[in-house]
Amino acid sequence: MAKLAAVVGIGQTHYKTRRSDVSIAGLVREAAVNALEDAGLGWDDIDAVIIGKAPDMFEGVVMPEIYLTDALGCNGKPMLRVHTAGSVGGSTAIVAASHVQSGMFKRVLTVTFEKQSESNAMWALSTPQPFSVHLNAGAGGYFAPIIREYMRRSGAPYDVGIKVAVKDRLHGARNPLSHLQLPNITPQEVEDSMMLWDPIRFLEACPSSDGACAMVIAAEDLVQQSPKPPAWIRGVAMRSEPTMYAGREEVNPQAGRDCAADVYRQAGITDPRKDLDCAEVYVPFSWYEPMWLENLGFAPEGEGWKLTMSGATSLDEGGDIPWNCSGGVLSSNPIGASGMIRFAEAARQVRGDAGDHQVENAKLALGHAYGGGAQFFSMWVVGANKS
Amino acid sequence: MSEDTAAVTRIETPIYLKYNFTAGSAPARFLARIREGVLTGQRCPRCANVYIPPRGSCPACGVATEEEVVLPDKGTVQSFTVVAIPIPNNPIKPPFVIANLVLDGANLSFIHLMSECENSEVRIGQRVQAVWKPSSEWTHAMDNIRYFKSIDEPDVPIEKIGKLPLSGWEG
Amino acid sequence: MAQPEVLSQAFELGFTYTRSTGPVVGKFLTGLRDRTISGIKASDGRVIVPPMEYDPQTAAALTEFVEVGQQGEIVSWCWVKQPRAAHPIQQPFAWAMIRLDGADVAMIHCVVADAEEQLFTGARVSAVWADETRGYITDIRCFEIAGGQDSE
Amino acid sequence: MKDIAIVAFSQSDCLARAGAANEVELIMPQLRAVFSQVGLNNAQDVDFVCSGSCDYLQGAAFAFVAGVDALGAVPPIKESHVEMDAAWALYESILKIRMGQADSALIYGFGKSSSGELPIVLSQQLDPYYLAPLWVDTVSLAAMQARMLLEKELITERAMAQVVARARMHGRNNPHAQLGGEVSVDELLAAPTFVSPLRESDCAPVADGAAAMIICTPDKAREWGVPYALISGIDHRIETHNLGMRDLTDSVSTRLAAQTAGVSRGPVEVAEVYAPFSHQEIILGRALGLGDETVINPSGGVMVGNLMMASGLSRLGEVFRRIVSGEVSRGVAHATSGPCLQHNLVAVLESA
Repeated sequence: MAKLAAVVGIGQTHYKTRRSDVSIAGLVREAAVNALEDAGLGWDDIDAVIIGKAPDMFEGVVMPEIYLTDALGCNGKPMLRVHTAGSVGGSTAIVAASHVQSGMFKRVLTVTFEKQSESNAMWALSTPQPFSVHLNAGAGGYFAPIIREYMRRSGAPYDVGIKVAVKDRLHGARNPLSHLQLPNITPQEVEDSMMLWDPIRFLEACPSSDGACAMVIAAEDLVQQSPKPPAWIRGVAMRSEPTMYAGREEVNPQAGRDCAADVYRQAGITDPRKDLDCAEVYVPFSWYEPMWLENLGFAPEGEGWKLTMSGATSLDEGGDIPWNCSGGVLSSNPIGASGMIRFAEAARQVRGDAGDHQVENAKLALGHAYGGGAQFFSMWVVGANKS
Repeated sequence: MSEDTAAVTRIETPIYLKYNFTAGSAPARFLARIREGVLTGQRCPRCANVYIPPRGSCPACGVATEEEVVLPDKGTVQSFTVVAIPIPNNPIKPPFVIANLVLDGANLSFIHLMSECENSEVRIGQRVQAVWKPSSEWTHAMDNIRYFKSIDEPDVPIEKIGKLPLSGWEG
Repeated sequence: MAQPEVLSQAFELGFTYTRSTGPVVGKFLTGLRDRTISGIKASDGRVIVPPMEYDPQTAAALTEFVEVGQQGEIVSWCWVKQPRAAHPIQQPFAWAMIRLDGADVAMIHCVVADAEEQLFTGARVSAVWADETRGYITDIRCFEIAGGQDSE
Repeated sequence: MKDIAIVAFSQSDCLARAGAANEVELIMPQLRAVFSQVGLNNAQDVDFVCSGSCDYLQGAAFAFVAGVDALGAVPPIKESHVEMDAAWALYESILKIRMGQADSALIYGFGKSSSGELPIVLSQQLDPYYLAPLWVDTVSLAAMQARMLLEKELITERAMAQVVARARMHGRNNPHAQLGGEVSVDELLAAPTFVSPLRESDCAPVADGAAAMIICTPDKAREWGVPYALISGIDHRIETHNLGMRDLTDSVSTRLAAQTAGVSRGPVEVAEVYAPFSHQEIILGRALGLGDETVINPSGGVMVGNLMMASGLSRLGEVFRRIVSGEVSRGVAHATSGPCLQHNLVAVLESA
């Protein structure tokens, strides 16, 4: 059986368009130092470091753990680099947790980052290779048709995405680390923003950010050594399926449903909307909130948008199941770190340490990440209590 | 020596690497035929689904696809988006339609351009046909099809998209 | 089933990167632009050139800069008979680990010499500056064997 | 701590150029081979899958995503990926088994290095401010390491050539080897240097290909009714990136990992070490504490074919094969990453 483990320290950087004041090492270091300070620990207390980020081409540093060894105090320690596309922040947290849950390590540091502003490699996601169709329309070009199909199936009104875009930016305005600070955003403003990939408008899409996120994960017997309340890891799950295959359900991917079922089973969750106090879910395009509400079992199929429109996912509207209180990916998106920010923000909630975006008395929270063509999923459930 | 006296805070480090790309065996067979204007999919020996362009395996079953199936250049819109932003290194001017299209006899869509249609009239289930470049310009590339255009055939019901026979819709 | 023809095509994977340096790397590069070379003191007092941001032994952030000499000694080297297209020098040259005067840790750079025979471990070399220095590691165009010739 | 059993391994031939084979086509034959060794159908029959690859080898982002198409991942599977040699994918898989979330795992690694100029591609692993902009290639870094050893009289050029000659000799019995055959030390030494003091023969030939392995709990291995070898210890350590601050004549991280993995707790009959340069095999032999009783690289090692991103996993595979065949009962496998042996993994394998 898995050994009990908990998050005892969390560190993040400010998320910004461009962190021009630090090197790549300086950026990851900042998050790592913040996590160690939060955990009341020093470099010598760490047994291993697990880092994650999206493709190396974003920074043009091949296998960057090689160069980042010294910034992360790793000389003489084990170091592992995870890469599972957009879900990598989540998978990295899960791999880090497995170091402790396996009983092989007592305390690990995990860091994810992206310093995307350094490159023009945004489009490295689909570099033009010979013999391929050069139809590089970016991530939005891939996901827009899937969103359109969701709208058709569910009959959702056109403004559901607008509602989410406003809600997450209002949440983000409560979070001083958030990249976008838009406390006065209005639905009209979102609706009037440029249509990028119909039906995705500019303000319905995530920004591109620099930033890093780190956590310290400790074994049960060492949790007390850190001063702040722990976030106990109550379940971890990952699922993958191919990008494309005949008959693939792209709107409501089976990999997501299976992954959620697995993590809920471990955490003893039977009704996610009721049992969880809040969720940090990877929503890079606003319409993915209603889609994931269904995929993750918070609403019946075809009715996720009703939950969104009712205000159930809004902190400002006093919703019963707030989603993305930190502002989510729609407010900050350092790609390689985005998944881990979801996991860390879920942990902040159950530690009662989420500042102005704290959900009152949160005891159980979901962290979620996805990547590739919505084909790689990683999730964890963290709690204020061990069980 | 530079006259600049401000501290150095950023440097330009371009990274250009040369590679030689070799197409995989399954894609190479597909590309060799499209050079002659023929669209060939590959059928999974296990689930019988037909994939185009083929990538060497049935992703669902994880087995090699070998049997080749010549497909018509007619198909159906599975979904689409109207792209309003210019794409770097892409000569196509916005707004343009890119669609997930599935050819008759195939079971998986691919992304391609749509044109010769009103962007506002593009719809799921719409029937389309390839508009090819002049044969003198054909190479080993899907780009031999310049785009797909709308054709005058009744729309395909949602549940039939991706499941049509080679003979097409009501064909 | 017929064997397919092998379809190959050259392509270039290229991106520009604008790297922000942060204070430590930036200070070193600023020094290069001004034709000085600086190192940084490690936790154990050793001087590291180019300066590392963080100490490999203690993980401490390093801050104490020390200017070092522009001449030094070869600690190890290799001779590249056939330079690769990406290399900074396109005639036979050496890569070397060079311990600059006042430094304790060797840095890696290239050494230009007429022949392999001119190089040996322990040889004294001096920095040759680029005509225009802009704040890059390549502001040091190369090193060359010290003495004999004018080494600026 | 749960014991880990290796039950299957396969690797492709080491090809200088795999030609018309994409990622999926490189991987699939190896997956078929390991599945058939155990009697499994596809990735649905194991609890976890983890792979290792590097986008920059073939110059395409998300190379590993295509790999998923070889698995039969419908319904969805538990799967992960490291941008490292697959030996580290094995390490991640072991954690999964030890934490109780899996009883079995499929691991694979693949790479098509022939697409690019590997030593230059790898130069971009180096410090992005001080070293990568100089384009210092990895062969040159290794050459400076070799010179240090030679000048400190820790090795001789003859000893390096002996490593190569022995590897080629062993390679004759390795059906996947790219190089193999009888070559005398004097012949090797007669050749001119390439990047002095290294000769071309001191450098591993670059190969395209893939390798795959299946591991599980011993209970599961017995249930499957297949022979297995046990991983009795495994550890990996990284060192500072600053080559000037490392003792390049030693491999401190290998020493550390060997100690934790328990290499010295019994006789080492064979050792498969990932030494891309001849002198590094000598460094590693010493760091692992190997003596005359150990046969080093009976497969020929990477000197007869270096499957980037899979060679580390293959080292474990080679020891596994020798244990289940009854040839030996205890051996050591090693994997490396980074310039001049910066990051090292050591595993001890024993007969069940």
